Amino acid sequence: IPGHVRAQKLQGTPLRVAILADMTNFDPMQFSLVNFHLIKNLYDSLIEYTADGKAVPSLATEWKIGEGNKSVRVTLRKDVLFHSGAPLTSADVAATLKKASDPAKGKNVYATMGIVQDWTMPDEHTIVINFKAPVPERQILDLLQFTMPIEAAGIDTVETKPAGTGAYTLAGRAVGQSVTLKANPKYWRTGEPVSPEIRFTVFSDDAAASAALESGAADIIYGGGARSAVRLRDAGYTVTRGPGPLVQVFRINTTRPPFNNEKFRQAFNYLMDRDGILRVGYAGLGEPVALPWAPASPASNPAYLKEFAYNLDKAKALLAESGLSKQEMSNWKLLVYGTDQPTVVISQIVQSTLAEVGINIQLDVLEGSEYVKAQLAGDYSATFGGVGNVQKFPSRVATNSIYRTKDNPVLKEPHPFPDYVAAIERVNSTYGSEEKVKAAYDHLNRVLVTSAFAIPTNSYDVGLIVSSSKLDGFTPDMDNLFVARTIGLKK
Amino acid sequence: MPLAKPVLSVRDLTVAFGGTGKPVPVVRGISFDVFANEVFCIVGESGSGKSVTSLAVSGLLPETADVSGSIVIGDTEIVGASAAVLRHVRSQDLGFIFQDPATTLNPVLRVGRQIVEGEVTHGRLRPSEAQVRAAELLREVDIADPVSRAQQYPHQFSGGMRQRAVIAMAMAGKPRLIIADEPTTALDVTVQAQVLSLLQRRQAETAAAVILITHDLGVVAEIAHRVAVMYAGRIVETGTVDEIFSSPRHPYTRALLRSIPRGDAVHARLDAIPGQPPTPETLPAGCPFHPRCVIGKERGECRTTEPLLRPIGADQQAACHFAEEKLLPAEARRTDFSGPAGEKAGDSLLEVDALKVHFPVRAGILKRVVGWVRAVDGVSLTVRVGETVSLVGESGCGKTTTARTIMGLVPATGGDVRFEGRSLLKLSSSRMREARRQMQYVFQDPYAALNPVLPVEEVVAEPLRLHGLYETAGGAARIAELFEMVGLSRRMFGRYPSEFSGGQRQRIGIARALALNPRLLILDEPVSALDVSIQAQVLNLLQDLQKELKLAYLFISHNLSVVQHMSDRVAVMYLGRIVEQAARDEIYRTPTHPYTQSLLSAAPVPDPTLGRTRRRIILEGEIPNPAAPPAGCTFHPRCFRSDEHCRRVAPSVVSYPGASIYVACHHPSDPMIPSIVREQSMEAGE
Amino acid sequence: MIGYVLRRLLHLIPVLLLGSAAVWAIIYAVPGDPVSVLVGENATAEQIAAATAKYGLDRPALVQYADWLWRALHGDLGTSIHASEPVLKLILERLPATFQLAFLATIVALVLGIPVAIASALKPGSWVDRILSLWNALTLGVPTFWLGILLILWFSVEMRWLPSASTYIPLWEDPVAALRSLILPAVTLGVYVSGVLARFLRASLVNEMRSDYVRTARSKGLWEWQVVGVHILRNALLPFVTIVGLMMANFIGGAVVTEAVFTYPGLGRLLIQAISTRDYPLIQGCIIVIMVIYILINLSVDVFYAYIDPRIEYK
Amino acid sequence: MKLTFGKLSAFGRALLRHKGAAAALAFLSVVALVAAFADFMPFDPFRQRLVDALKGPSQAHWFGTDELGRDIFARVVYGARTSLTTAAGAVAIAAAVGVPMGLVSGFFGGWRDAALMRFVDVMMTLPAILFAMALIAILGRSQIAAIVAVGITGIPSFARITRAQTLTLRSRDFVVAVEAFGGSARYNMFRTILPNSWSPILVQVVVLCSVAILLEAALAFLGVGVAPPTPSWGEMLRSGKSYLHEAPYYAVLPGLILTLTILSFDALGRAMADLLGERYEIRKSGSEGAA
Ligand SMILES: Nc1ncnc2c1ncn2[C@@H]1O[C@H](COP(=O)(O)OP(=O)(O)OP(=O)(O)O)[C@@H](O)[C@H]1O
Ligand SMILES: Nc1ncnc2c1ncn2[C@@H]1O[C@H](COP(=O)(O)OP(=O)(O)OP(=O)(O)O)[C@@H](O)[C@H]1O
Ligand SMILES: [Mg+2]
Ligand SMILES: [Mg+2]
Repeated sequence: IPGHVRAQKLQGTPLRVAILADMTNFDPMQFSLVNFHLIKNLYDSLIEYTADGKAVPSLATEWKIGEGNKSVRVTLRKDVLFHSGAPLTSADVAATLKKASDPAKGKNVYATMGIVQDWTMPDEHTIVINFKAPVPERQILDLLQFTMPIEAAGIDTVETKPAGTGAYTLAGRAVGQSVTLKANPKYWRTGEPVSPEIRFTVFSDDAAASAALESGAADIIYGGGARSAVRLRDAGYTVTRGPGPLVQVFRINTTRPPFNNEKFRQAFNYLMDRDGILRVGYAGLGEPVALPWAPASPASNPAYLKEFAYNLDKAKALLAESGLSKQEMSNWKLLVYGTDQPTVVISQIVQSTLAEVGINIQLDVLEGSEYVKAQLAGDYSATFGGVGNVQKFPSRVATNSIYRTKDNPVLKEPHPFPDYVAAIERVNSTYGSEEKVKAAYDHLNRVLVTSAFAIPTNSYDVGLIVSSSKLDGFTPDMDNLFVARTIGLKK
Repeated sequence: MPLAKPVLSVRDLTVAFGGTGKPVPVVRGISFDVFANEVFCIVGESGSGKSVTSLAVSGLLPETADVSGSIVIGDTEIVGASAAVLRHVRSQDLGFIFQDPATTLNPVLRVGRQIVEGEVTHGRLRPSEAQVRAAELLREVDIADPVSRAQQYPHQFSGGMRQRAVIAMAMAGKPRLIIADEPTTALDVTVQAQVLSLLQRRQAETAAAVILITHDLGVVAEIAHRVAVMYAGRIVETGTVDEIFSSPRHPYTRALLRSIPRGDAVHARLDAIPGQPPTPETLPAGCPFHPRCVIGKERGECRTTEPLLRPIGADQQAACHFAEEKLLPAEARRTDFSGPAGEKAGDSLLEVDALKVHFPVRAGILKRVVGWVRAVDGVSLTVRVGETVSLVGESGCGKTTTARTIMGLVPATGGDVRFEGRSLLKLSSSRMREARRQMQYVFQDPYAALNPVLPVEEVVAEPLRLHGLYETAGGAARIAELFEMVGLSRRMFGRYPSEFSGGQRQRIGIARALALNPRLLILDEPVSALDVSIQAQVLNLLQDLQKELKLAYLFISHNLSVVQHMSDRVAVMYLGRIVEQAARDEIYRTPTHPYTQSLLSAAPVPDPTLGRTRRRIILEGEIPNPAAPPAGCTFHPRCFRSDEHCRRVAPSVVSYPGASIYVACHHPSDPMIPSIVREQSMEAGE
Repeated sequence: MIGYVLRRLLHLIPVLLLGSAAVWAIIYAVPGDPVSVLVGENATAEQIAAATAKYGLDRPALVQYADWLWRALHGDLGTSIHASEPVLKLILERLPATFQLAFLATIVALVLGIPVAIASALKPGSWVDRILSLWNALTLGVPTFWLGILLILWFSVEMRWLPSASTYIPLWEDPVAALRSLILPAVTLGVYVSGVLARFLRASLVNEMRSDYVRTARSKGLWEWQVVGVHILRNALLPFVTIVGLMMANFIGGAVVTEAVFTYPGLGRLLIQAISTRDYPLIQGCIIVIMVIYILINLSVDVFYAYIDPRIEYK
Repeated sequence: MKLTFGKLSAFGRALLRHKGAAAALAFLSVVALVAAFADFMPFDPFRQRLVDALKGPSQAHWFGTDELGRDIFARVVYGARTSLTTAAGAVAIAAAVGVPMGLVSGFFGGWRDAALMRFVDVMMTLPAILFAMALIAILGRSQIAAIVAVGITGIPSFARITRAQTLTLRSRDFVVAVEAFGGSARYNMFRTILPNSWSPILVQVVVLCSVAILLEAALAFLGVGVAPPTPSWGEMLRSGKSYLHEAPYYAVLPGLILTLTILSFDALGRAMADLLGERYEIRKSGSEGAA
């Protein structure tokens, strides 16, 4: 249902949104949890995905993939204005692409830009992007969906001053406390935004945000934890889950013993009590998975979940096959992100499971930046960490450190799993026939469970929305960003 | 007097402290009356129940006290009275003066306000008139500039002024009864003289009855009309002051009088009372004094029956079974004692030469030195082998500092200290350790001088161990020998200092000082913390030891009688300097320096007859701050002989040919002409 | 007096220098750095290097400290790496919240502490004293986080009267909402401190009651309320002022645990966040500010003390 | 009362007669014994049964189970071990460093004293808990780190108390006496002053035990104490706090045991201070506890 149709059933109201961390900048390319709540309200992307992964127009009215999948021709809407009042032109998109391809400024889009050779601007509202090699369609769409035009003039200051076309404009900010957005009066979507103002208030934790919602001090919690969401749902609040979850992955550093032993690693496919992990760690909000894909991903395959169900006997058999002694098997530590309560809990579950098969390990709990640093440097034997982009083109998973095919900080150079590198390559270069594509995906999946350097356990929600039942009109976003423009009071 | 109705009448007063165990009586059935216009003194050794009696009279005892008997002030019964009645009595009829003027005033309230607070509370004074009245009261107690003084806080007053303020406060409501509990014990002799004469004057002016509590028989003789002697919670003897001093009937009173050193018997050994006063918990059966009594010791009656107070003379009463018994003449019981004499002095042992000790005064942002406390400012002394040299002076004049500097405990600022001809000040620390063996120190406070966590045996052995001589000296045998020397038993070895009485501790301190076989003992007020009876024991011990071991003493004291008793030579110190130095008899017979004269005249003499006849010089003011000593002669602001010259020029030391006197004064009285002041006392004493 | 204040202010210098140097040393000893959190987990090596250079973190530690010190001397505490805002601004935004909590907690502590102390000191050893001592021990022994949890359980979860988490609402903007939000943390902190205060005040009251001047006051026939109210209380309250000041000073950075229980946005929490993100300038700034406030409060207390206690003359 | 070796047993008897102290000692002994012999008891603090997660107190699980289905009672028992050993280690460190520091600075004064006082100033101006957090950040989360961090924050209190004690004793006649007999500074500090300072130090040891337990729990509550799955009371309160709605007993029961332990140490400390005639140091060591 188009937004404006639903909007007729809703009434605008200032929205008070509780968030759990302050934003750090307004750059739409610094795509991280800390500005998830802002990006889609200050910026629009070229195209959008529906919840089931279908591409729909946004700032781009049309996109034509060129011959041999080596280019795409994008036509921009003509009635779009930046917040500054300047019209959107292909030059702005070009400037945006230029920033994205700069390693220092491209931030999270930089990796996606890897496929891009160059671009041309045939006219004010058309831009043609050329690729280095033939690229599968889905990968092209991901790029367009990821591209959120920034006004060329504002590119250098975008970190501190938003320069987008979004449904809301920045009205004010109190650092560490709140950000206020006002409806953009010249927004191009008719009937949107529904609500005239959004006020994001930073709460120091889940409990505080829940308390605010329950006491009526907030209308929406965005990005809260699963457990409190479930509790609030039981108490009559609405919980909205988006199509872009993360997948929790047990990451293994295969360069270190005992994980350089393949059988030993493979045993972990069976050692994950995925249901228990999901229930205890995430209050059951999410799905158990054996592959790093969300249901919306084209590579998703539920059969693997059955095949690699929790099974201590199979695990023991593999452990026995590994030829390692108990001593050798126990000689490592599980790195734990102490700041993130769910991973602390699920790490203990794994620890306990391992104890049952005779492997006694210790947890190495690190906080905050210390953990991130270790994780980025691959300085661990094994650790849990969420993987994003699991709803998009499968090879996007390779932007994540453990899945990276080049410069992998954990697995190091040369990549120890050439099969995996090849499988990603094959996915990246297979296009056209649906069967061929499917086969490439299947191959990748098989390689993943065999090499077993990363054992997915479950998907979980980022950007969970818990709201008062009086509100409606939530637009699901492929990346679970917060989209406010359609939200309003039920009439 | 006895015909009038008493202001205070106490009958069978018993006070016991309960606490948790069984109640311990500390005052055991005492009765006395106090009449208007008289000073009634209660004397007795520490712990005899004097303060408890006085607190009971005013109803100020803590709730743990169990009081019975009767106390009537005017027509009001105090025992069991309600709070309202007590408050009324206190506001109308009672004034109280406590021992320590430093703590009896509330530090955060203005003095004036505190003085008139009671009167204002009871509606006798309108708040608007309070200020004027406070100043008036302060003027009555001779405080200069009373108007502005009334606005000051207690810490801005000197000790003597505080006690005057307390007297003003106690007398503000013109009470019929004033209770003064050791009002001058914390003060110097000169200030004590000021305060006592003030008290006497105010008492006469208001015709109040005064109960004065003291342990100083000199003060009693000086001021009392009637006296009660307390021992172990009882009054053992009471009578007029003359009766008590001239014909004491209770053996305790007699012993007490004989145990104080007196100018008239310097060559006699002191007549100490043996043993310790009993504590309320360990009261002996029968007469509580019998274990220490010369007549009662052996008699069965004394051991079994406690004597009651009974009339002996007209006004005199005593609680002794044998009060009528004539005693041996006092002299006969005194073992003859060749006291210190100038003749025996040998080579000089210790020479102190122009010693100076200055302490920095720091102030300002960077704590810079802004001045110096001239604690010792040019002291010269010589102590010869086997002699006793005394250092006397008011509190704060630098006696302790001098002694500690000689010991090397405080660095000297200037001058020299020579021991057996060798300068001690520039010695290396190991040589200093060596030198110290010859020279030992006995401290004033027997409670603070012994390490409380060591058994006494170890306390005495410590110097030996520190010098690694324990084994050489004979180990435990040597310690036992030392114990014996000071009159203690080796059975006491394992005990800790807290298990000993003050006198015993002082003996332990002396034993420790003797451990290294020193030739010189520096005794810093060795007896001033002790009760008179114990004091006499320790003084005797010191004299015996001196004779036996050929010791030289540097004896520090502010008690002139003790000094007179002990010394060969005396040095009088004032504000860091020695103002007069001479052989004992010369200085006591013919004091030359006005300060010495004042000191001697201010000291109370335990002889009421003499007290009434002698003329006293009462010094004005108190000892100045040694950080800012007066210019010229430092004594001039208090001196009755000072003139313009004294104000400008500091006197140098003069010695008199033919006499042993050194004096630093521009106007000394000629030592060759015996001083009138003292001569009188000598006559009266004989 | 002015000299004294100046001297105390001079004392600030070594303490702050020492403190900031120690903090800097600690920062460099602590593993982890602010950049890793900032660049996110998909960052490449170049991105990390770029960010490190951008914040000047690639310079030698001493140079960084000297640079920080130089700027701090000019009133510039630097810019938060994580929030890209001036550190001072971040801190100043938190301070009102911190002061508000400290203020309310102090009031709670005084209201609970003083009467308890007086009631139990009037008759030491009585049953009133024993009961109050027990209460006192409880206030001191119950950890604030447990007490906070119990309060939340009862007032928020069970009775649903008060919010389980607190936010900062300025008292003057909406006193009711502010009090509703603050009352639980203020009580939690205040109860503990009331125990400290009551114990101290009781001890000093009992001590004063034994003083000679009290006996003197009684001997003048004053009413008991005069003796207690005018004589004893005045003396006992003097040292008490210092303790109250110390406690308030401690609230500034030290209410971390209470802030965590009630998720209250105070200075302590800011610092904890800064520590966990290794936001060096922010850590340094918070600590310096906490130290300065602590010292200033103490100084004010001492000056005030000198003002009310006639015996003290600072030169 | 001055504590001497000779009076140690008398002191012990006096403590046992003191009702509060006796009760506190009894409770602490039970906690200590249970902690010491936990290994011989029939429960396992690590054993998970996810199906039994967050079950209330029952016959099988006296204090209920936590989110991983572990027995909370078992974890409380093992938590006692963490708490007590941390406290003991921390107090040992604090005393071992603080006491000599206080002795030296009080005895010699001058620059040594000035340096110490600056150190104490800095420590005092920074809340202990923040200091401990920073230290743990350096050392990494472990029990050793907790011990060191808590121990260091306790140093100033020992240093201050010993210094004050030294200052008063320094000018006492019996100390001067030793000097007069030629005793060295060292001898005086360690053989004369220290043995006379046992009472305040001992009281402070007990006080600091309660502070250390509190601080350790507070650190764990903030998530920087000993690392999971090691049982720790503070950590249980931290986890339990997020299950207040579903499982209130989870935070309440471990908190109760923690509180009783702290109260016992406090009662013991006060009784000892009473008996020894020492001032009970009220300002603890600035842990928020605490504030
Ligand atoms: N409040 C009290 N509780 C228990 N015992 C007390 C109390 N006050 C005094 N005593 C005891 O009563 C006895 C008499 O004490 P009191 O103070 O009357 O002696 P004193 O003659 O005034 O001695 P001093 O010359 O030392 O002042 C002492 O043994 C003392 O220990
Ligand atoms: N360490 C010091 N620093 C500064 N001033 C000092 C020091 N020791 C003593 N004084 C001062 O030196 C002066 C002399 O003190 P000292 O103790 O020698 O007097 P005293 O004659 O022994 O007095 P008392 O009879 O009271 O024992 C006093 O004013 C005292 O305050
Ligand atoms: Mg007395
Ligand atoms: Mg002296």
